[in-house]
Amino acid sequence: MALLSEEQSILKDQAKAWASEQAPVSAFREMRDSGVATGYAAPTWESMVEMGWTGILVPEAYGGADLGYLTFGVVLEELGRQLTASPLFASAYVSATALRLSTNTDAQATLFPRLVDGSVVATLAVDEGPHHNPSNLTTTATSDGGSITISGAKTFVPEALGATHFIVAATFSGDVGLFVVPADKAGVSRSALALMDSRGYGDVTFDGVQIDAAAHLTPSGSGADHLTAVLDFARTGLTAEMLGTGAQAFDMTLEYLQTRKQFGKVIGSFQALGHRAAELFSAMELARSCSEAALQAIDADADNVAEMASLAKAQVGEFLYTMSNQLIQIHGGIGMTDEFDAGLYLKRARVLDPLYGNRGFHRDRYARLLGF
Amino acid sequence: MALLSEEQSILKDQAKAWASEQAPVSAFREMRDSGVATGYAAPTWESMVEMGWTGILVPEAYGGADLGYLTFGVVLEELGRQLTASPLFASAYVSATALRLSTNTDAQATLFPRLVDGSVVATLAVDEGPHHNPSNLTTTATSDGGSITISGAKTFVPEALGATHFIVAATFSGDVGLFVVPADKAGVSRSALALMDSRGYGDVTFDGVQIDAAAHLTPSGSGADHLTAVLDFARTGLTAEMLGTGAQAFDMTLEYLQTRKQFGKVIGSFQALGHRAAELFSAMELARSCSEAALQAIDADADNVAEMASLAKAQVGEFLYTMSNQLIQIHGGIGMTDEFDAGLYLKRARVLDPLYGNRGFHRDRYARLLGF
Amino acid sequence: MADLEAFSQEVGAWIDANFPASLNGYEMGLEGEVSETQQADMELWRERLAEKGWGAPTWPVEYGGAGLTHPEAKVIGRELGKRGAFNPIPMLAGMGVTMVGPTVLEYGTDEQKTRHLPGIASGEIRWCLGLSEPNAGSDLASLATKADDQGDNFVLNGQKIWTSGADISQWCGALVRTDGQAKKHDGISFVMLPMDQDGVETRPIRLISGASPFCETYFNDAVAAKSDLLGDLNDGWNVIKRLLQHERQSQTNSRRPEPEDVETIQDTAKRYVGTNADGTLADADLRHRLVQNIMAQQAHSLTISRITAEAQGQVNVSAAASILKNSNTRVAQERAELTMEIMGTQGVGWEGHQFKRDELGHVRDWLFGKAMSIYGGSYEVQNNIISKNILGLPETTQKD
Amino acid sequence: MADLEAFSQEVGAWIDANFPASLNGYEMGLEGEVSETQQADMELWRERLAEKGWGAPTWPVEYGGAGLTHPEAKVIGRELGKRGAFNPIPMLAGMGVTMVGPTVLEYGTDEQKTRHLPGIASGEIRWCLGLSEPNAGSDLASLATKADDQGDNFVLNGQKIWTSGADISQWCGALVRTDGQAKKHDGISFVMLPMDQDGVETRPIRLISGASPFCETYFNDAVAAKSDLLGDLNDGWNVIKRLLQHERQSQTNSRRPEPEDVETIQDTAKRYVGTNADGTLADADLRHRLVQNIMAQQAHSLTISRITAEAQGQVNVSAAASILKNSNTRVAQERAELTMEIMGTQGVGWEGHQFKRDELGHVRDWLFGKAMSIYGGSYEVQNNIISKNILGLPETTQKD
Repeated sequence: MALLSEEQSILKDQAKAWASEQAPVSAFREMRDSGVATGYAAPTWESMVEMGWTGILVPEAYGGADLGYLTFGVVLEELGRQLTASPLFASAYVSATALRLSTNTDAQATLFPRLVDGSVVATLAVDEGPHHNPSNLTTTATSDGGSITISGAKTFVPEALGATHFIVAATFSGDVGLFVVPADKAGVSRSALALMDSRGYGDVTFDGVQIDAAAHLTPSGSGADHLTAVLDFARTGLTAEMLGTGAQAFDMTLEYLQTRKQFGKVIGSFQALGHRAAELFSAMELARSCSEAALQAIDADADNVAEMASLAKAQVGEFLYTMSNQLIQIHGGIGMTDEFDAGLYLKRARVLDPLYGNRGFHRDRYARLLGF
Repeated sequence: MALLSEEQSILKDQAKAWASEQAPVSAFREMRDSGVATGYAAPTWESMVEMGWTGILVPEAYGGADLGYLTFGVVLEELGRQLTASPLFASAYVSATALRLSTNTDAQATLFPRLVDGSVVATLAVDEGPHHNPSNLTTTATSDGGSITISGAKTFVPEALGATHFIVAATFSGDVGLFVVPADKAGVSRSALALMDSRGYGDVTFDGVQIDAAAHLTPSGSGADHLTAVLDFARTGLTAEMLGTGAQAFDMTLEYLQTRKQFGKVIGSFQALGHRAAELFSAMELARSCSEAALQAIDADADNVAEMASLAKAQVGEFLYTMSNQLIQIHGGIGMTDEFDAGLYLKRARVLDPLYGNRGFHRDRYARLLGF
Repeated sequence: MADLEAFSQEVGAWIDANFPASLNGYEMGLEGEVSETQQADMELWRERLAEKGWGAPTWPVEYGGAGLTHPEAKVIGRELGKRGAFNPIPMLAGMGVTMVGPTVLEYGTDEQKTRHLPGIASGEIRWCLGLSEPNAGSDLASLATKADDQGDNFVLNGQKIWTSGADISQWCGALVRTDGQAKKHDGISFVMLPMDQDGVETRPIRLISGASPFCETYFNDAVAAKSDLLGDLNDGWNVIKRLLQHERQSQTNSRRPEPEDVETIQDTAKRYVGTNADGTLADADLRHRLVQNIMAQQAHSLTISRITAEAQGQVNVSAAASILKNSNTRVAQERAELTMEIMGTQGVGWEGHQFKRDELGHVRDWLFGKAMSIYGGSYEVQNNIISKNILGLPETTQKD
Repeated sequence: MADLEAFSQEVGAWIDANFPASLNGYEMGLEGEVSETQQADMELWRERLAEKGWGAPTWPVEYGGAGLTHPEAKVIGRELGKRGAFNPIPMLAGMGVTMVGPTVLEYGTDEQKTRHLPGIASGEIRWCLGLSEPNAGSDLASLATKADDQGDNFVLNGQKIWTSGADISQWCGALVRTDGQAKKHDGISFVMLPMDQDGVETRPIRLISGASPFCETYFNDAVAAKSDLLGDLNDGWNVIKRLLQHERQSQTNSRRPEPEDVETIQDTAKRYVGTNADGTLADADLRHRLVQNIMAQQAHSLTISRITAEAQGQVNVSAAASILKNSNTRVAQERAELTMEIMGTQGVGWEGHQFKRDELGHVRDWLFGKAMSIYGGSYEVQNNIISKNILGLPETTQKD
């Protein structure tokens, strides 16, 4: 871990204790098997609101604690370890970021407090096809002076089923805009998208939805830059969760290597497996450095957030890809059973990879950002 | 090995015995240290001519044995094992191929017998810059009716210093042509190109060289197709030599694993090294299949020679790349010394990779050939 | 060869005359609607094949086979394939035709052969195998299921896992410990027992990919007659080694060539990802990894061909089996990952109308395929075998 | 901090006053013309530094150091760097300042410290280390060089290898076996001996990359005084473990930041390979591998920063050293391979006018870099350490 402040350390301990006791992977499994429509257990979310995690990124003026992105990452990592399902990331991280980076102070004043108290659950709706491609949006926003009309279809929207508001990315008079659309507006329809990680994704259609001009989050400045920044912050936060998921997979594997016996020895004493564990551990440490440095770059308002976000998403993604496969492989037969947790981690890993751009997307983007 | 005919088996045994006794790697080292200008020892070459290897690809009508490409591959593999330096590949394989695929029967009648008796040593001159790029030649051939004028600069020409004739690839009236240019023609100049594998490469410049129109090897048909076929045959043959080089590196490594002791055990008993040897052996077997199948495709006049050539060059290249690195790594300190042979294999491996296109070139080409 | 050609024609004519028309295009093992006619015809077809002895054509006639040579047996397979027909018996017999039967032929008494083989050859008796245990995975010989000698019978207690088809099989071949004092490889026997008895309980295993043919099988005072001991007492390790060779043999032989009309992975990629103006895949990073996988697939196929040719048509699996198994695993698992990546979010669905059948199917196949590097000798065990048996390196960490 | 700032100014002023102008821009260790003035000034500069005790600034003043704190020593390095000046003493002393000296400070008697340390701190005495042997590579403790007790002296017989600078050193620290009966780690001692004696012969080793600083060193009845035994008799293994920690420490600290005006590898690639219309590298396959290497390099650098920050500025190399060494090796060796591939045939030259100096230099660096994964604990040994010491997995195959 990066050198944490005392505040961050306390929060980390709190998140670790809470997640492993109140929202462990067994709770996620229960939620999955019971088929909760929203893809998360309501009490889990209520506890998070109560603990104030929804305010980590919200300015103090709006009732938040304004603790920064590395701090939020500390929490996300612990949730990633337990596969805790909740709209915390979509609403209190991604949507709060969209508001933070907005020039629309009215929207901030209206929405920030409700994000904090949990009465608004917001989520970003950006993807439109099977591959992340935010520079080619087909959803349109058109203005007739007073109000704005949104039309288009979004897919792979996280927490779409539990959301009260969508933050919709759409083309807008030669630029791009982010628009806050209440889920209960006429013309908004959503349907569950059952992915293998059993969360509350959805397809969301906007059929000529009329919203107030005040819902436009980038009334001034470049909307495309706004969207890019929101995505980069989102990618970076996601790597903290992915790192936690991979770290837990590593810990499970290490414990198995230390206890499972074959041929009269614990299997971790076989050099080929011992070296594999060493390689995985090294990869994890290297990936962690990228994730934390990217979060710190945001907090420091650095000018290389885009590079760092792509670096982290690609490197953490590669670690999680390899780690989730080795989680199954080293556990052998037991790892193949649904009763054991390994499959849950593998499935989660493969859904988080394409979210906001997969490893290949970010390698390509990183190279472009470096000018080659 | 592929299932060999009796003839091929006998030739393999002959080549193996001759190379390991008469032209072993120690002879190559001696040649290197003595600084022979041509990059090969004359007696080595004379023995090869005597054994009839220069006629393996030459039709019987012109004094050859016409034994085919798989047969030549069998010999090249054994030479690759010992790093035997000679113009056999450049002259009796690549240049003989250029003649075989030529529609110019006069040139065949003149040159084939002299290739067989060793009085002509020919070599293909194609590359012009640091990267293999045969579809963008700058060397030009222009006809004024009776004779042809060649102008341009070639580099990375194998056996350029010992060659009596160059087979020059040049643009020619909207197409490409291959032209036989005697090395002693006015306007031809060559200089040694000292690469790290210590062979007789050269830069060759053609400064308005006048040759007879009869020197044009593709007077009819597509010259570009002719050049592509010659290159594909050359690439395929090269993989046989590369495979031999890699196979010898594997054998050296395996022997070291079986005999070198550390921590009271032979190092091959350490599972991490045992598994690495297993992976290298598997990679070698898979690469061998590609090389042999590509040679067989040529012999069978198959329509997928281009695909097979790129497959083999990429796969054998990848094996040799990994194997040559592991040769050093597994030998440890001793592998780093010039006194030991490992470095000779590593250096040879890295020069053969770019010859006629490196691994990346052939992966890209293979994908294009498969339509993606 | 002339004889084989005559035989081909004979076989072809028989199939034309006997293969029920309703089964044309039917694919065994795939889900889907089966009509009553088809069901009846399937049974009819099984009976006809069994009557010819073609369920296990190389077995002696007296045990339900047809006494044919291997080349002749191949002819039958080829002629069936040509006509879109198939042989349902190996699938109906579970582990019977491919593994149990050949081992009984080799190690069984005449009485055992007469009693067990015909039911397998006709496809009427399905067999499963009780080998692995929760604490004996790659280290099979450390198995703990005990068989106590009680006069005419052994009484079995213990748990088996990964018993494929245990819940629908009539018989089971089980590896049990008959001498707890001997060294671990020396106290093992191979017994056969009926599944329909009080002492046997099966519980299907749900995998990460969903439902599966695998079961946990519990023996609580399950009874195996001593007359169903296969091979000598405490010699079960040799029996099982042979049986596992039959397994590898059958895996090598059962490779069904890919139908030519299946979309290539590069075409799938172009469909989901798109192309540049020059026809290359729009995602260059993906393209780089894709071409490597296709090349590796080619190298694998060419290696099978080469090894077959080297052996002059006689596939000697033992030498190359480990190399090929690992190579096949690498290629297939990587290909499944690439296909998932190609499909993007369409490739990570679990259920629902938004996904095509092949998209959902691919997710399950990808997950199930993770077992390829685990079962039948894990990837690591194969590398141990290559290192030790092929390369002659000493193995400090493992007994065989 | 205020004190350090004052110290900085003091140091800066002293350097401005004392650093000879002729040495501006001179780079130690690089080949090239050295004028007579430069040579004389180099000696002058060494003397001035030695007088201040800045050759080994943290050592006690009585032993030739300046008795400074580590932060103060860092200030000196920084102030030198700012002015394009340098400290030649650590290089002149060979293994003296970085490894032998700190170990003598810890294990040596007062008499040994007085006798050996000042010559090191002044850069007048160069030290080499005789550790590895032809049959003791990664398994250093299996060394065979014998030291026989002959009254006041040990008499040494045996062969050392990879003794860097042995041919130009005045003294050597050698690991020798003083008890052939004890367990292998328990019969080893660390002795110091002068190189200029009949019993010592050195032979430079030619590497695959060409000439090298390494030697084979032969001891034929070479003499080491008993007063030059460092640490207790037969306790040499503990001495050497400490010494090797100093080695790792110095490797971590001596990382020179890359000058900013060096061309990036991606710019080199664009220069040799060209670009597409959209500015991307023309060779997409290469680009894919290049970006992975650059990312890995970034991850490595960020990990160094993170670990330094976590330790609150105190670099605790022991925990992370193995991870960082392997990661550095992977990145650097892959980068060297990629650079070679980028340069194409210009990247595989050995000598001659067709190649630029940096092209030929790169080939030698690439070859020499193959040693990175071998020396100082091979790649495999580092993975053993991570597996055992960090992850707590049992190690069946190696003693420490």
